[in-house]
Amino acid sequence: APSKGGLMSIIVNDPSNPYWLTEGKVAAAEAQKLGYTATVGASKGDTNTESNLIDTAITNRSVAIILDPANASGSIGAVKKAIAANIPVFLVNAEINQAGLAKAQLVSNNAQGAALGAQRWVKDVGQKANYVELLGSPSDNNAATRSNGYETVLSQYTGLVKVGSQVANWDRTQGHDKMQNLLQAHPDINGVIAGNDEMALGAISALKEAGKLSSIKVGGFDGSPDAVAAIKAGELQYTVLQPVAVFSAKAVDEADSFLKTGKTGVAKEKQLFNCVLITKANVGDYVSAFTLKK
Amino acid sequence: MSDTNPSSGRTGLDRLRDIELGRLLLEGRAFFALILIIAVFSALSPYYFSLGNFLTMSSHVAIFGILAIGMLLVILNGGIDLSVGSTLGLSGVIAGFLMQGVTVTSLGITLFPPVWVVVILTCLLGGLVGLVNGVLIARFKVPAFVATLGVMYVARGAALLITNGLTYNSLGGSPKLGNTGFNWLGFNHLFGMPIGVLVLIVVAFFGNLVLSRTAFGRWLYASGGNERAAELSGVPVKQVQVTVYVLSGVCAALAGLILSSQLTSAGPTAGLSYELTAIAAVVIGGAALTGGRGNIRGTLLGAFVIGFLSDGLVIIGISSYWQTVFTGAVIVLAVLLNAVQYRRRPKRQAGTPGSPTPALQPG
Amino acid sequence: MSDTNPSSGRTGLDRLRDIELGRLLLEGRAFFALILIIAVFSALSPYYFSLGNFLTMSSHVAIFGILAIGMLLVILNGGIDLSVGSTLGLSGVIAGFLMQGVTVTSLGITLFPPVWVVVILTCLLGGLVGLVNGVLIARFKVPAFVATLGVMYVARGAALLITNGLTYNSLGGSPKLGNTGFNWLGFNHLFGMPIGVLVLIVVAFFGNLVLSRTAFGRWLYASGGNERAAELSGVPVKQVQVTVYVLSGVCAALAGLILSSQLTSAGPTAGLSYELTAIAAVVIGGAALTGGRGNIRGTLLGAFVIGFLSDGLVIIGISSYWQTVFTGAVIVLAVLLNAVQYRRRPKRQAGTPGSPTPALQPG
Amino acid sequence: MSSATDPVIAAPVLSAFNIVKTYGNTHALKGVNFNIHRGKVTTLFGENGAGKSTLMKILSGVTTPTSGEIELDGHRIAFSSTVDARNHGISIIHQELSLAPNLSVRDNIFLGRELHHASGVDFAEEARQTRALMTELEEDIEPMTLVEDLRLGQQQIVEIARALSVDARILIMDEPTSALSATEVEVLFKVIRDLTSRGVSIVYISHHLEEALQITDYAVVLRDGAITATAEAKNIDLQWIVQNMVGDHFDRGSPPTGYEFGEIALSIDDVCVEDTTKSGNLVVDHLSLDVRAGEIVCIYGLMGAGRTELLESIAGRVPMASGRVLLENQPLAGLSIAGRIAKGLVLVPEDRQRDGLVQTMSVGENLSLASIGAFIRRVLTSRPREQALVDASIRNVHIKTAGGSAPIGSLSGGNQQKVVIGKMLATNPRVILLDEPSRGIDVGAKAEVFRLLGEKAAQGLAVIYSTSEVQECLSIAHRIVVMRRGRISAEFGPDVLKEDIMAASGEAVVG
Ligand SMILES: Nc1ncnc2c1ncn2[C@@H]1O[C@H](COP(=O)(O)OP(=O)(O)OP(=O)(O)O)[C@@H](O)[C@H]1O
Ligand SMILES: Nc1ncnc2c1ncn2[C@@H]1O[C@H](COP(=O)(O)OP(=O)(O)OP(=O)(O)O)[C@@H](O)[C@H]1O
Ligand SMILES: O[C@@H]1[C@H](O)[C@H](O)CO[C@H]1O
Ligand SMILES: [Mg+2]
Ligand SMILES: [Mg+2]
Repeated sequence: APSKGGLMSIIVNDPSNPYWLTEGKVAAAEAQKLGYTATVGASKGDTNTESNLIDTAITNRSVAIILDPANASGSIGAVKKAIAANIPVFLVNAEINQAGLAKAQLVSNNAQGAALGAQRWVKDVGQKANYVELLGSPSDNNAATRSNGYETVLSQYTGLVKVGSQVANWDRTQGHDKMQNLLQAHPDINGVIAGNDEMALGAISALKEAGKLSSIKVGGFDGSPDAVAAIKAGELQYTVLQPVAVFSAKAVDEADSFLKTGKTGVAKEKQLFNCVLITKANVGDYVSAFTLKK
Repeated sequence: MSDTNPSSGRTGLDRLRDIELGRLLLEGRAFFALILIIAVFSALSPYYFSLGNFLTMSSHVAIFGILAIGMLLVILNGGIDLSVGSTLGLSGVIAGFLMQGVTVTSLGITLFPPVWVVVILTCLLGGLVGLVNGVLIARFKVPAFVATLGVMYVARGAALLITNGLTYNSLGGSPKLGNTGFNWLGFNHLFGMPIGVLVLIVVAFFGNLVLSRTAFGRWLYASGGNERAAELSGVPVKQVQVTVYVLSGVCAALAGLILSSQLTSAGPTAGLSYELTAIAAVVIGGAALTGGRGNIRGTLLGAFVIGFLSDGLVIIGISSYWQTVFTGAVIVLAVLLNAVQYRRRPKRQAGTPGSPTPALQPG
Repeated sequence: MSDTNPSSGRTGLDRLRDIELGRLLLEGRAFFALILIIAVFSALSPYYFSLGNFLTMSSHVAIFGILAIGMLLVILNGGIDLSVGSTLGLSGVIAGFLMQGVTVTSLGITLFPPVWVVVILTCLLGGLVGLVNGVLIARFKVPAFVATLGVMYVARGAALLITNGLTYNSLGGSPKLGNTGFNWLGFNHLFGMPIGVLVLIVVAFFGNLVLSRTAFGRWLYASGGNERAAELSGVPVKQVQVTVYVLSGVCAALAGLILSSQLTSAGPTAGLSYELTAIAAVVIGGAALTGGRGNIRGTLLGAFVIGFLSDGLVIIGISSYWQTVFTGAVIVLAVLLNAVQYRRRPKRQAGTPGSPTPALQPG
Repeated sequence: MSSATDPVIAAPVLSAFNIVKTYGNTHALKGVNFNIHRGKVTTLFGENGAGKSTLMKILSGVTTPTSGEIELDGHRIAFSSTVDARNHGISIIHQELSLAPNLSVRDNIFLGRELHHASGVDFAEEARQTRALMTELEEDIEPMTLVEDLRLGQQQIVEIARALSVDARILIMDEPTSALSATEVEVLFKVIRDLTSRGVSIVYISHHLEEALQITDYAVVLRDGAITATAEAKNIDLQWIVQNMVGDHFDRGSPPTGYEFGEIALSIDDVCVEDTTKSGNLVVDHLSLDVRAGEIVCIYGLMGAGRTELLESIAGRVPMASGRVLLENQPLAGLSIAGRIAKGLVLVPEDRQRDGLVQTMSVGENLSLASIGAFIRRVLTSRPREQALVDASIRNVHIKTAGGSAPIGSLSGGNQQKVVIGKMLATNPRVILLDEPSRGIDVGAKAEVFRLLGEKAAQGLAVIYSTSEVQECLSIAHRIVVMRRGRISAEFGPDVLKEDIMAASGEAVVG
């Protein structure tokens, strides 16, 4: 039976990645806490599936849509469609390339996070090293933002030479295989910097297999539970926690506020949430998935 | 032409009635599955059973339905086309590229082709991809599975290279440039129907006409049923083979156009793995992967079964994991039901399946 | 019986020599493609041509090679198995699940099965998935493409449901629990070879033995070549059919075990679309999708061609888009070469294709 | 023996000169001169593999000759395709049925040469013409019936109808009657006479020599890719044909004697088999039959008498509705085909291409397929043992082949049939069932097959074979059983008259 508040449709990318899984779970829990029913759909990165899910949300008379857009450009049409049906849309995690459509866009500050990670990475690896980079899916703006952020920091050190980079599509298996290939071409590297934790973890298993994990340091991004475990085990140097649990809940709160008052309660549409570094030092504060004790 | 000769003997008439009945039962079964799906979801959700939702779901079905009709032609020929998903993506990208304006560097000007030109060029491109498939298969004897698998990768790679992985966004055109109207295709309704659905209806209508009323249709069924016999009868089997892949490519391009106009954007990864859904629709619709059997009506039913099921699962809010499980189960179950039907009447195994000769279809 | 009857005439001997030569040329061709790939990339990158790199690339090939050997059995039977990628993912997940310890709630204890038990249970699971495929296909006459497509979705959904989308991470076990050794499978070397490669060699060796020297192998070739004739000759065609799918499932499970031990983690999306690569390897290796023709040696060559190419592209640092294009092009080209070969000698079309009959293979 | 110099021949409508056709190392035709006589029936006789079909394929545009020339009405011509030949008025009924099973009779007849009217294909006119053709051929087949729903004989009628519908000047019939009943053959002959009276020239090919002689005007004998004799039919007899075909006198054989039959090897007891298309209809209707070791029984019947169903149900291929079968007193119920083979009961199926041979395997692998157990050591096959078994089979059934590893497709039809028989004999059976073992094979091969069966029977094998040729009942069978509508309508000894057998089968005596 539909609850008083109505239905909130939450659309995430692909819940087979723990990051998006958490995003959906947290948002759904928050919505239920506030008296809504919630469904979590998955676009799996396909804009057509996403568009169909929006249609379904319209059919289902959703009161609001919480959306992790599949594509910065490609998701604009779907957002417009929801708005045309008078359903407010709140974007989380990724942005779209057009302002003024969504009521709010809540994303992690990827540039800040990347800078944070890169600075830490230099501390771990040192200022003179050969290194390689693993990149996320090119269709995701975050991939480029993080890579640029890394570049901005690391290029300041003349002793740091990027000898190779590969797209591993945010994926662990690809991270593993591409790392192995990179190792063949560049056996002399000292560091790996990855666009997310999954790829970093893939790289770690390849390094372990090659017996080189002790001499090559790896940095990640996301703050996933697996990455935290790897930090504890001393295999991963650090990860950059994206406050996905925070902004997912916040997006629902803003939606709730908008439905009740007509205002999100936040002045700006685009809200950046700063990332937090997790290292061996503060790993104990990690209390649940993507959540660090304050 | 589908009525029997009144002067013919009893046995002839009886057999025809038998066939007719078998066919109706079988299609009735796919139809029954569809009714069941509608009934179940209507009971589970107050929003499922409404004209609005049916139109929305139909516009989702349109994409797969158009792909599936192209796929049906290929499957009738005894082939398979794994490249349709990629062709869909590539077509959308090409349409997006053209809508952004083509800069002719030598003249230093940028041309903005009007929408109808974009549509035609995109369909031509789809046909071209199909032609590559067709030539590889008919002339170079590369097995269809392999040729279209290779083309699938190449077309996807091409789409990625053209856009450099990015998505074209402003497909709306501008009145100043005289190239508006693209989004109209995806957003508007005619006679209360989404344009995509209308395109599906038109494609299905002409597809059915071609299959049941033209020499080409007969040639297609014949070369799928017994290629050697068709060839000995003077059927240009190679041309038929090439043509079905070209048509499948054009259908994929059409689907790509509709999809990108619906989304008002065109990305290089659109249509990933849609070929599997299209094949599933054709097979649920009673066509045989061995060729020669199948028809448009069944294929449409198959597409609606898949589309109405997956949208229904979303509407009732089932988890995406379970959606995956259900999709697989329905594909197997739908075909299993057909199989059970065949088992009971093994002699007719070849006879009934969905799609008797084109002549038995209502024109 | 591969040598000729000494009393037979010249023509007979000539023909046999011809066949032998044709076969060598053909396999020589796939082999040649491999050599070409190695030569080109060695020229382009100083790192490609080294024992270390070959071993690394071989360990990547191992996953696809093992899948491809299972796929070969299915294809020899005239079938296809689209579910292997999902089965690989599901197997990894099950292995991961077992390694985490199984809590028996009624007893309130958690059991940690040793690695060998995990390996066996996982292979059993893979076999079970294959059994479902086999029964659907052999008993319920569901076309292989459809049955395995459905099972592909169901198995993937099951893997997602089991892990709830998460990835099992700590597969290392602990000495305390007596279940260490899992990572050893993926990490260690024996006789200088990665374990994955050794497993591939063992699977290939036994696969070849089964195909060329056992009754089952003969039955498989016969039922793939002409099921009705095989059945009337006393071949238990249904059992053979079920068995190939079971074996394919077991191969997928083995590949899943190796992959997750290499990654020291098991996620539910592992193996997505690997079935296409496996099929491509089998076909590049000269097997016919119509059944009855193909062998292990060719399939291995096919797997190496694909693996050495894609790793080479990565090593020389080509963009991932171009990698996609090249993969597609090589699939088509490799098979095109075979096709050209057939065309030049149309009479031999039936005779030579890569994979003569088992009796012609060296044991 | 160039036909151009033959005095009886005047103004051929088509002449072929020095036609050579080679397939790799096979010389199918070695310089053949062949004439088609205007308004006459020219019959081509020859053993399996003599090159008859190859010659006809060349004359009808299916294949091109390696060398040689064709003249049509005195003009040099070369056909580029079957359509080209058809446009020149040449139509052919292929030896192998070439119909699309998934299409209707009408669609098959007009496939590739559709009748058009303003708004596309004129289906009504096509159906009308189809009906007219069926009336001419006296068959009750609806134009819209799917070809796959027809029995083999009816399919052959459709094939004939299609060739007739072309209004050809030259009509080539390559074994048009192999699946026809006697009545249907009679109708066909009537049609042929009608056609020749209208000036149509016919080329006729058949292994039913006597039957063919009834319709022949000119006989041409082809042997080993060369013409060995031509003559006017009125001047020759069966003996002449056979002699020219096989080169020497041959004997159809006689029932083997000089030994006592053994115990009852196969006992068929009250067996019923249902028609798979119409439930309730019995194709085999409470049939009982005992066969002793060493005995040869021939089952004669018309098309559709139920012989195939009877034999296939005994072999375990199709289920029995009721009744039981005992092999050496042991019931077979519940045993699979493989189980029955292991117990010593084997079937040589009717359609060797579809049910007998694995085309992707070599001659040797086909021969050894049913007896793999015999050359397994522990778990692996033993090559020397398999080689020995294959060599022995090739010797025993006299297969002409380059060796065990030759592709099966390299053998002629008769030799392929011997491979199927050899495969089943290699299992050392107690009872062998052969469904029309002589279908489509030449007299020489037939004689060899029957001689072989006679030898095996003398060693204690029980042999049951079915045939549609009366003459073949009167060769080696000790007993002739006539089947009619699923029942045994009569049993005869070897000395019976042909006419009695045919009368019992319900067949009008032809000629
Ligand atoms: N496509 C082919 N490829 C190779 N050899 C062939 C081919 N067609 C025919 N032959 C060979 O040519 C010879 C003549 O065959 P053909 O079919 O003309 O004989 P036929 O007289 O029609 O025999 P049958 O009475 O069995 O029909 C045979 O040795 C046959 O094996
Ligand atoms: N394809 C078919 N469609 C419909 N009925 C068939 C078909 N094949 C056989 N029958 C029916 O099955 C019965 C037995 O036919 P079948 O041809 O097997 O007998 P047969 O004595 O073995 O004749 P033959 O072997 O000469 O064809 C007949 O009633 C026939 O009409
Ligand atoms: O920000 C997210 C996470 O990094 C995830 O791991 C992959 O997709 C990105 O968009
Ligand atoms: Mg012939
Ligand atoms: Mg029969």
